[in-house]
Amino acid sequence: MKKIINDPKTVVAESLRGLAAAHADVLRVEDDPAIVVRVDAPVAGRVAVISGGGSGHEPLHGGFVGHGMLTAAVPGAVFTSPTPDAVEAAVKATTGDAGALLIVKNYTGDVLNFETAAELAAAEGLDVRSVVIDDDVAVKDSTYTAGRRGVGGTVLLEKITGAAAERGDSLDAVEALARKVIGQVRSIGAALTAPTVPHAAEPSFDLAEDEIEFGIGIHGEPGIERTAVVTADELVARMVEAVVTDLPFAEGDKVLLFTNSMGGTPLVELYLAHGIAERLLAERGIVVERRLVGPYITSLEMQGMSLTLLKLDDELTELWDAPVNTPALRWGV
Amino acid sequence: MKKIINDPKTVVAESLRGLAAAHADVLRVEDDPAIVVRVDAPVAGRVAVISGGGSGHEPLHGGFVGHGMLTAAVPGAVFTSPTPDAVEAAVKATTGDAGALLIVKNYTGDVLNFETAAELAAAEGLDVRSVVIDDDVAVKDSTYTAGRRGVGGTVLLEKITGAAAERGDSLDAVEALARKVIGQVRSIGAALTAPTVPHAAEPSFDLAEDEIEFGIGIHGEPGIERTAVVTADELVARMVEAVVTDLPFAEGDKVLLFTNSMGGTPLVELYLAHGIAERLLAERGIVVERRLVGPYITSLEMQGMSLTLLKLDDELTELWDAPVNTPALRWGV
Amino acid sequence: MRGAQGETCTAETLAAALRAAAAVIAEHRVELIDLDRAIGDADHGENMDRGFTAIVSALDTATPETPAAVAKLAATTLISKVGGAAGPLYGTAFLRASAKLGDAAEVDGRLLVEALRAALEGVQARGKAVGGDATMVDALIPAVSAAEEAGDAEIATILTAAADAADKGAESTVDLVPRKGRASYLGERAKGHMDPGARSTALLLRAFAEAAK
Amino acid sequence: MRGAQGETCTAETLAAALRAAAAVIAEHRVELIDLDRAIGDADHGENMDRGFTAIVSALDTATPETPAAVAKLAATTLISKVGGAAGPLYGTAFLRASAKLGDAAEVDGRLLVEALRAALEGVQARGKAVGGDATMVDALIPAVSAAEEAGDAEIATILTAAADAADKGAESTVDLVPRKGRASYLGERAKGHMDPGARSTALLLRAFAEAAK
Ligand SMILES: Nc1ncnc2c1ncn2[C@@H]1O[C@H](COP(=O)(O)OP(=O)(O)O)[C@@H](O)[C@H]1O
Ligand SMILES: Nc1ncnc2c1ncn2[C@@H]1O[C@H](COP(=O)(O)OP(=O)(O)O)[C@@H](O)[C@H]1O
Ligand SMILES: [Mg+2]
Ligand SMILES: [Mg+2]
Ligand SMILES: [Mg+2]
Ligand SMILES: [Mg+2]
Repeated sequence: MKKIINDPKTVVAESLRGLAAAHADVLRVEDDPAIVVRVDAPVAGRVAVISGGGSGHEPLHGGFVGHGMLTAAVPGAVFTSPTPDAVEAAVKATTGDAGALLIVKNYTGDVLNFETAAELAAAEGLDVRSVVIDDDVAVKDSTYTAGRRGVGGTVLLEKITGAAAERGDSLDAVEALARKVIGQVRSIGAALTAPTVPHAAEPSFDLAEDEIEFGIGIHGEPGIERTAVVTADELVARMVEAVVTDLPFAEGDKVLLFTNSMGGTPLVELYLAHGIAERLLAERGIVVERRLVGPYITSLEMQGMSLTLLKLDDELTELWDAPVNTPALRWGV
Repeated sequence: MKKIINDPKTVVAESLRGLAAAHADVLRVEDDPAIVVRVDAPVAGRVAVISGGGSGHEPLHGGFVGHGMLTAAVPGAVFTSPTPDAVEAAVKATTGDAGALLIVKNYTGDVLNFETAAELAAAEGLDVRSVVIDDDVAVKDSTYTAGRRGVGGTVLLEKITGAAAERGDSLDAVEALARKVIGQVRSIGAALTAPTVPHAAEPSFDLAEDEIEFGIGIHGEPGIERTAVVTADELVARMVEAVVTDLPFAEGDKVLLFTNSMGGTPLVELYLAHGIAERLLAERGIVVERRLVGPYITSLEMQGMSLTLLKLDDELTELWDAPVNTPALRWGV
Repeated sequence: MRGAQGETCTAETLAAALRAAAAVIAEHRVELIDLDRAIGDADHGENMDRGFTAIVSALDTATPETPAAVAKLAATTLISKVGGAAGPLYGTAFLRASAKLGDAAEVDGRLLVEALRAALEGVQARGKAVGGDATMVDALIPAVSAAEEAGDAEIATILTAAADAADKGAESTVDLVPRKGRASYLGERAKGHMDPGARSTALLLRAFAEAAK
Repeated sequence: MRGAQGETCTAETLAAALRAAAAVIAEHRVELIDLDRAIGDADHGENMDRGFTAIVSALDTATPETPAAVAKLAATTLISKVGGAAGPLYGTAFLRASAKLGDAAEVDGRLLVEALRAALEGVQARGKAVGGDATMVDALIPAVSAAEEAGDAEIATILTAAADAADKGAESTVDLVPRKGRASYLGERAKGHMDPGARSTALLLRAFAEAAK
């Protein structure tokens, strides 16, 4: 697998340099440990909203730092959650009296490292809360397992909590809002190809020319089922069914539909899939009130897509529509 | 090659349905012939800025339709320029007394089809001008050949002329501005993998695991040279050299640097490459005043990148900064 | 394109020849895509197939009364359905041929040759390619010359001579460095590959020749 | 980990054992990546290598005076350099072991066994995995039991018993359906693959055992 890199060990650091150069009006990058911080952080009187995780999912999370979304992002090595000291550095760089909310995707590594960081920050007298997002319906939930993964819903969660923080909500309020979003967002993914991590010689899994992986995560893990290639109609129908029946979403529900590319899927295909999802939801009487289409939470060059549905109410819609100014999401400013 | 499609023959039409559903606030799609039109077109007293070409380069062009950029886009079949009647339909749907500017990428097919459309529209009494963009330095220019290709510069040209039209510039002024931009924008591309068109069974070219194509276009044509895989530092240095020496760009020049993904390149790599380009330009004393980083003119799932440099002056910078509200580029609104 | 007397071409026989050509193009769709993939953008076979399939549909619903009208229907269909370089170029070829055919109900060999010459001139006027640029023109130039040399012969003989020459012309593009069309971007690297448009021109002429037998 | 008397472990011998472990991890980096690729995210070898390389660097610049201080240095280095699941889990293991070692300048077999038990308890406290979940715990549980059974033996004997048991424990994960860590997402599909963390635990214990000989 070919990559535009110099050395697998410096990929993340070098990439952050490019991010900083490209978006100096919105964010800055601090080194050692590497963190991405809103250019105007700490913002007095505002809750800091911080997320992070392994790199390779760009624009998540660094591309969502800025006005109205994340206060800071903590990038780990590719597909490896960041260490507690990096998370702690992000907390310290951005957190004032209003406190901080840590958005943690539900992976053992992320949970453990953020947990430690939260303890360290609390020990320094900072008011830090954590929420864990686990929206992937591919994984059956159970108290005996690692549980569901955090995937596409993370993008929506970061936007909505960021907007709440921006308007001045208290940490209690932002945390409660986050839990509400987590309670009503569901996702599913499918892959046509596997990603290759820079330090590995080979793709993360092998798929034949006539196979797809259904129910994949964002780290090149194989999915829950390997099936034959199907038409876009069939694939999207299966994905919609999986997501809708899980929460479940019901007739008359207002939703945000997020059609996400895993990175390597051409936009012409992604919009095609989005159109199918819109039609299938309309057939079920589910009302798509907002949509997001594009590569927002990716898995390197993986071809594939995910669908995320978030049940909306007036508050969530208003927060979704609120101004945002980040490298990857920008409106209203 | 696997794709999220139903049938190669309906890919473009189905994809446009998804585009329309996703961005109904900004644009509408008209059928038969298929065109993408600003939701509020025709805009009285404003020059219509229209572009188009083969599909498979998304978000170009349909993703750039909206306030402050394209008035209409005309999508052809994948990698096939649209027919004159489609272009004519777009002109008719959007053009009033202020006239229309057609932005044509320099490919034989695009030039011929847009030329015919312009004649047809002129015969109906509409004031239609055409400009042909040919910014790809990989191809040596000559009056005896098809000439240089239109590539990354097209995105910048569409933004800047769209902004001029939006502020009410006359057709003469918009056309002159377009020629100015074309005169001072240069690009180069490189590919790590080839795209596969939906109707073809195989990738457009074969590259070994240790090879890249330098000087590629956006249609899966092989490039001007096949070379061994190099580091990102070397690749970007070669690209910067090719672009800078062509115009040439000189010490002290203010520029817009556009680091573009060909579609399948992960953002983590693209930002890494962008960071290198920023450094190399700084070393040459070329001042990067604006930047655009992302997949904006793509070649389906091709992995690779292109670099585009546009020489800026106050007018161009102001027009670049002007508000834009399209699916793919949005700021200031 | 055997007419009632076996020596002229009517609206009906031209329409039949176009249907036959559509079948040949469909059969060679993948071959043309592959030729175009090597040095272009892998769509020539798809483009031509879309165009000729549309011509067949158009002929199913309309019944143009003169050979010129049939040629014009082919021209407008190609122009409005194909796109790319091939659409306007082949479209222009049929348009110019149609103009040359005038309102004749039956076309003899001599008029056919004039129409072929007009088609070539149309392609060159639009595309600005000359012989040796490695385009469809390299199949058309020798084809028209051969047709002219065949002179007053039967239509089938004329077209067979043209098709034979077009085959050789297409073959000749293998060794050329392209100067027009997408292949020109490749320069020397395009050597060793046949131009897809030259190949489709040869295929069309062969289909017409066979239909005329 | 042979001490001056061959029966205890000092700060120096523990540091040497960690250096030996780093070499073993580097050697098995690709193997661990491949194990993780099959059922996880293909980074375990990279993570462990990054962590143990950092431990070696840390030992190059600091000279902790007690075995506990060496273990603590390893713990903090792993926690701050590795990330992922392995960083906090192995970090906690060394941290708990360090706490158990107290300020002893020399560690005998009995104290070593207690430290191993503390490490296991730390991993389970943080990761909530039990035996049979197909994690590093499945290598650690039998290793600690075997070490306890070896009792008052020489350190090398104790660690060899632990390493042998860890090997078997790692092997046992091949047939399990994972319930913790990334492999749990795969359910039944993860069967037939060894857990990468169990394998790295076995590798570390073997490296320690060899260093103690
Ligand atoms: N300027 C030109 N003059 C004549 N023929 C041309 C010219 N440019 C391209 N062609 C012909 O068109 C063919 C390509 O057609 P096609 O693949 O359908 O269109 P595109 O190049 O737009 O993808 C070439 O093989 C060549 O024969
Ligand atoms: N909850 C847990 N308890 C014990 N060990 C675990 C747990 N979760 C994961 N592990 C171990 O961590 C290993 C994976 O480590 P690594 O690949 O470095 O981190 P990540 O899974 O974050 O990519 C697994 O093979 C397993 O042995
Ligand atoms: Mg990991
Ligand atoms: Mg084409
Ligand atoms: Mg072509
Ligand atoms: Mg892992």
